[in-house]
Amino acid sequence: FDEIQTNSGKTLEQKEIDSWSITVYPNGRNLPEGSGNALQGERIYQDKCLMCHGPNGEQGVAPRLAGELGYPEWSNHPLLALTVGAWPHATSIFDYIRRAMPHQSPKTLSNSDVYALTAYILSLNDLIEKSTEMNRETLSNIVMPYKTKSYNAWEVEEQGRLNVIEPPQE
Amino acid sequence: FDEIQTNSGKTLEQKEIDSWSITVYPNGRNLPEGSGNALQGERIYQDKCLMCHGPNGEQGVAPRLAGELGYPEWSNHPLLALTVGAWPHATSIFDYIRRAMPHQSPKTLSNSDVYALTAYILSLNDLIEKSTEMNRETLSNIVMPYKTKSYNAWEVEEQGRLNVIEPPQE
Amino acid sequence: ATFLSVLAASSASSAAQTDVFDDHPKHMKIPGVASELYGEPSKYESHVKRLPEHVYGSSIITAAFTPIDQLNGIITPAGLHFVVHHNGIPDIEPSDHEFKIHGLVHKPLKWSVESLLNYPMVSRVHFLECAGNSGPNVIADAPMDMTCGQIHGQISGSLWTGVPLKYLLDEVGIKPNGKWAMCEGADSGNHVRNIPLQKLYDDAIIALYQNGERIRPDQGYPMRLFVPGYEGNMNVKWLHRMEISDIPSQSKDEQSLYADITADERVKQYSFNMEVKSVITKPSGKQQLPMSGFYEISGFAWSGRGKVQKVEVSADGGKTWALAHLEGPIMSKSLTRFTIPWRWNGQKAIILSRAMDEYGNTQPTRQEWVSRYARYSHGHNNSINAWLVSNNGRVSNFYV
Amino acid sequence: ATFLSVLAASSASSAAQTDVFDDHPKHMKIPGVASELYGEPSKYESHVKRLPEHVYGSSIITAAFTPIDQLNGIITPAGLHFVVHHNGIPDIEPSDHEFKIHGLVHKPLKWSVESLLNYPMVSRVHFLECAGNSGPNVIADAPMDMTCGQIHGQISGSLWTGVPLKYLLDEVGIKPNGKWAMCEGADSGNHVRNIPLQKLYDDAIIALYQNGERIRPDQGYPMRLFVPGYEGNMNVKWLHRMEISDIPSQSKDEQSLYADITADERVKQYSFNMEVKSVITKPSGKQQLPMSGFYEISGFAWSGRGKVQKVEVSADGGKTWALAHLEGPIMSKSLTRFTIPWRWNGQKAIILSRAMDEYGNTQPTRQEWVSRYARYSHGHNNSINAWLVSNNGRVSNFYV
Ligand code: HEC
Ligand code: HEC
Ligand SMILES: [Ca+2]
Ligand SMILES: [Ca+2]
Ligand SMILES: [Ca+2]
Ligand SMILES: [Ca+2]
Ligand SMILES: [Ca+2]
Ligand SMILES: [Ca+2]
Ligand SMILES: [Co+2]
Ligand SMILES: [Co+2]
Repeated sequence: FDEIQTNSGKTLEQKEIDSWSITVYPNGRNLPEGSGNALQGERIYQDKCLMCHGPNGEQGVAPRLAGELGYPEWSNHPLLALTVGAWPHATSIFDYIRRAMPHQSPKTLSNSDVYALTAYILSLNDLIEKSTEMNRETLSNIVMPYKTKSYNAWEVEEQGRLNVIEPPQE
Repeated sequence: FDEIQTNSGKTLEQKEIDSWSITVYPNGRNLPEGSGNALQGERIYQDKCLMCHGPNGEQGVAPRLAGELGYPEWSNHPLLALTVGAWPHATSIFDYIRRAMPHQSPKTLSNSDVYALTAYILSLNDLIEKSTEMNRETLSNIVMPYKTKSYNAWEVEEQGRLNVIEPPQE
Repeated sequence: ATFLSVLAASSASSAAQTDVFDDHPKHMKIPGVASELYGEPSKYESHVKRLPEHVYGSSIITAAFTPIDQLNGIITPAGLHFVVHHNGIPDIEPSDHEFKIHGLVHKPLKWSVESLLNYPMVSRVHFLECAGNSGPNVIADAPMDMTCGQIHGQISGSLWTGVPLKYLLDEVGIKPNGKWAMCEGADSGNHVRNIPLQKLYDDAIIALYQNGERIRPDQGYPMRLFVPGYEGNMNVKWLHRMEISDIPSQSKDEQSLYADITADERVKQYSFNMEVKSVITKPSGKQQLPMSGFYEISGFAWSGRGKVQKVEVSADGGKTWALAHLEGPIMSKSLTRFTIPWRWNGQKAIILSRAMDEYGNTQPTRQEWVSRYARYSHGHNNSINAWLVSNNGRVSNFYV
Repeated sequence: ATFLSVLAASSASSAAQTDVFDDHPKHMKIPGVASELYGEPSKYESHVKRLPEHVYGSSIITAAFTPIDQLNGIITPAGLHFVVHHNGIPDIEPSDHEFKIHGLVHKPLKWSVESLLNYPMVSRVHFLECAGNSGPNVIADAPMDMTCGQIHGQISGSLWTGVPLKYLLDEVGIKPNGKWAMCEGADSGNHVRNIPLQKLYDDAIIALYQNGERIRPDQGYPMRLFVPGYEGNMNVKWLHRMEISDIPSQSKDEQSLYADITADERVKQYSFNMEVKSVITKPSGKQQLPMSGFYEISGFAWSGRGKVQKVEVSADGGKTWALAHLEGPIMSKSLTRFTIPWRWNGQKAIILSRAMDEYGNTQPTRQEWVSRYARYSHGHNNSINAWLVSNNGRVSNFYV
């Protein structure tokens, strides 16, 4: 009988890694080629998003894409008190639309479509002009207004440790 | 908050007890009125039991009602190595037939039918004559051949205690 | 508007899809389905079912074993708990069922299901094992090529929750000569087992819940007796009546089916405890090791008398033994999972397990066990089990 | 011959029935039915179902709560385990699924489902709680009249069995700057949560079995991540990929839905632990005590940080407290059932429970909790819960 040291994993080739690697990081790592602006995004939005997210990213049944935190005038649903306008990271908008939207037919948008939709949402939040091109470079430079108002409880409150409080003595 | 002492049981009247009390004890306690002999039993048996238990209580698909312990010539099924002939208590035959047989239509026999069928099974095992009447009195006096070859492991091996071996010290 | 209404329109959406998703399977592109209100296993696991057995060719007596080789852990899903029914599963409306205690008591009483549901309860993880479990391995002269579930599948583990009998016995008040309880079910055969009051006072419960939910019809709905560590047949399902007595009533099952016949053909009645035992579920009968290399040997041990103390495993037919890891919590009269890492070198190997309980009880060898009982007697087999791994990785039942 | 063939003939049997069976119900006279190969609950319990919730009116997002007021013990049957799916339940053929680790590792690797099933496993009883559980009680200004399951039913308990992540992380070899794992599901939204490697090395598993059987599609079949004590959303279902990184990827759910908004409107991200909490399930909202008298107060407590140390119960609105009995086994990051006997005098009563974990953490009052967060923020509510028993025995949700 042996110590436990497993070894049945099979090599994962770089080609495979590339085909699965859709996750974008807040420093812009892994953002793909492509680009788009809010004017282009607005047209796609009206075609594929407005039915759920509402005009200008508000008043839909789906989450609010614009505005500030807090109940909007038209709803007192706690989930609609939240808004993409308060997301700390702009890259997360791109990442999420690419993998998950439109809700009922995800992964059907081109990378440039996703840049354009991200640009549109940023413009709805008055963060960029409608004509500003979003791409790998420009998107990673966007600083979201709630960035400075967000904090990482794992690091701040837990000091990046599993247990801040020492386990009691037996 | 209180100690646990429950008290929501409702009184069970004697009349109700009587209506549920079908259990017969090996000393004859609770055997009902009625009587029957093996000649009568044989007729009922042929009508209602033979199809499963076979002629003379053997060679059916259902348990053997006669003979000694051990594989019979006609089967090597371990359940058919057992036999009512080796039951330590005759009252158990009455008790079981009354509550559970015939298998597919239990509780359809009169008490006298059950006495007669019990008499028939006893006669198949050469324990009584075909004409001997079984009733409350006579049935409780039957001594089964395996009575002396049976023992109660709870009393003999466990000394009537939950744990013969003392629990180990912590 | 709900999304239901826009679904049709939107599925005719753009096809200008980017290359990166080409290799992604369909299930990552099409939204999944909604949850069921009472969920079910995957359709890809539909082979994991109880294993039905036929007894006397009866369509009324039904038995079905747990496929323990397909499972892991120490809990059996209720839907796969082994069952043995001598008179089928009755359909009992809770309002049509009462629990009654009479006989040698001061106040005969009855309780509705509803009222017991408001009673104080305990929850305990316990195994339940049929006295006939593992019978094939003592009956058959040569090992039969069957799965672990087919041979040893009359064992299951559950969290049982219910009312301790002691409260109800105190409520009726037992007379001094009361020693036994005749426990009767409300099935069509009025199944009866006699149980010493000592046991009922110790740790028996009227079980109302299994694994969190109300017990199911095939486990005794609306209530069953649970006597931890005792043979399965004593855990009377559909329990409706207890008659307190000075002597046992000597029920049908106590005469033969659940008595053991000794080597000298004596009828050993009332051996209640399921003794210490263990079985390796992985790898086990009819399984196939894909290639030589690192594996985990895994199984469970239990004892009707208390906690499992240790389990040893041999991979060389019993020449050398190593202590297995016991996966906690180690609970009294409960399945206890054991595991041990093993490197299979691609050669013939014979794997065995043997357990010891907290009282020092151990498992006999098959030979020892068989010498004690009549050749056809097969209840309470707790002897050591073995599996043969052939050099092509085929696993089969084996006698050491 | 089997009995099937004689059934028809024999049911035309004698009618000379003895009087003693007159009062016996039908189910004691007619043989019952055979066992199902995969059993189901009683039809008389068909009201015990998951409680569905609608989110954004989406037919794809599905949530359904556990009816914890109808259950007992500390295990939830898999069929009633609460669920929250942002993209529905995908239909995944095991042969169509691999688990992959890449990123800051020495050897990127992948495993088939089959190969992980042969890996060493552990089995642990743990709770799983949605961060949004008990939300209604902080969102609503006045207590809503709902059942315990409707308010607090996003908590369930199971035995989870699977492969410790640490073996797989050691197999790939983590590079020195690897600190986080981006964990991705194979659902249509590729759900992502980022988790510190410390946690994955500590006690995380790739869960392959729940309550003994293979996990079901609605729990992540063929595999899910299980991070004991962490908020439900992090236990990524249908897990197919981990990318080891120096920083978290900041996924959608980490931006808003599973972040808490503080009273001063800061976005508190990455608060993983579900803190110590307790809830009385019996009696609870919308139940009815039939009459004054003896009852058991019963519920469960848990802490995402470790074991439950003690639970206190008050029946006078919090003026006096008594220590409840903890029904063992008391396991780390597991539901722990507590009970306490109670005599209800038929007058208005307010019952509360409060738990402390082994680290001394306690539950805040509702008022304390609400003061910390923005009015609409409702994740991670672990404040003390209360039920009002009116003088006619009606139980309802209450704020102290
Ligand atoms: C059929 C309805 C529907 C359509 C069409 C739709 N969405 Fe969504 N969207 C949703 C729902 C529902 C959510 C919330 C998902 C969740 O909580 O997991 C969501 C979430 C989002 C979010 C994240 C918001 C948050 O706070 O969680 C973004 C960004 C978004 N959608 C963008 C888009 C874009 C861009 C499109 C069009 C390309 C689109 N959506 C089309 C329903 C829809
Ligand atoms: C349709 C088949 C069938 C019929 C008809 C039937 N039996 Fe049985 N009998 C069985 C089966 C099956 C068992 C075993 C029951 C069990 O194991 O729980 C049995 C068991 C018994 C036993 C107990 C034997 C033992 O060792 O367990 C007796 C005694 C008995 N039957 C007597 C009778 C009598 C008397 C009749 C007719 C009035 C009868 N049976 C009709 C099938 C039948
Ligand atoms: Ca269904
Ligand atoms: Ca009725
Ligand atoms: Ca036997
Ligand atoms: Ca079915
Ligand atoms: Ca496929
Ligand atoms: Ca929140
Ligand atoms: Co068959
Ligand atoms: Co609805």
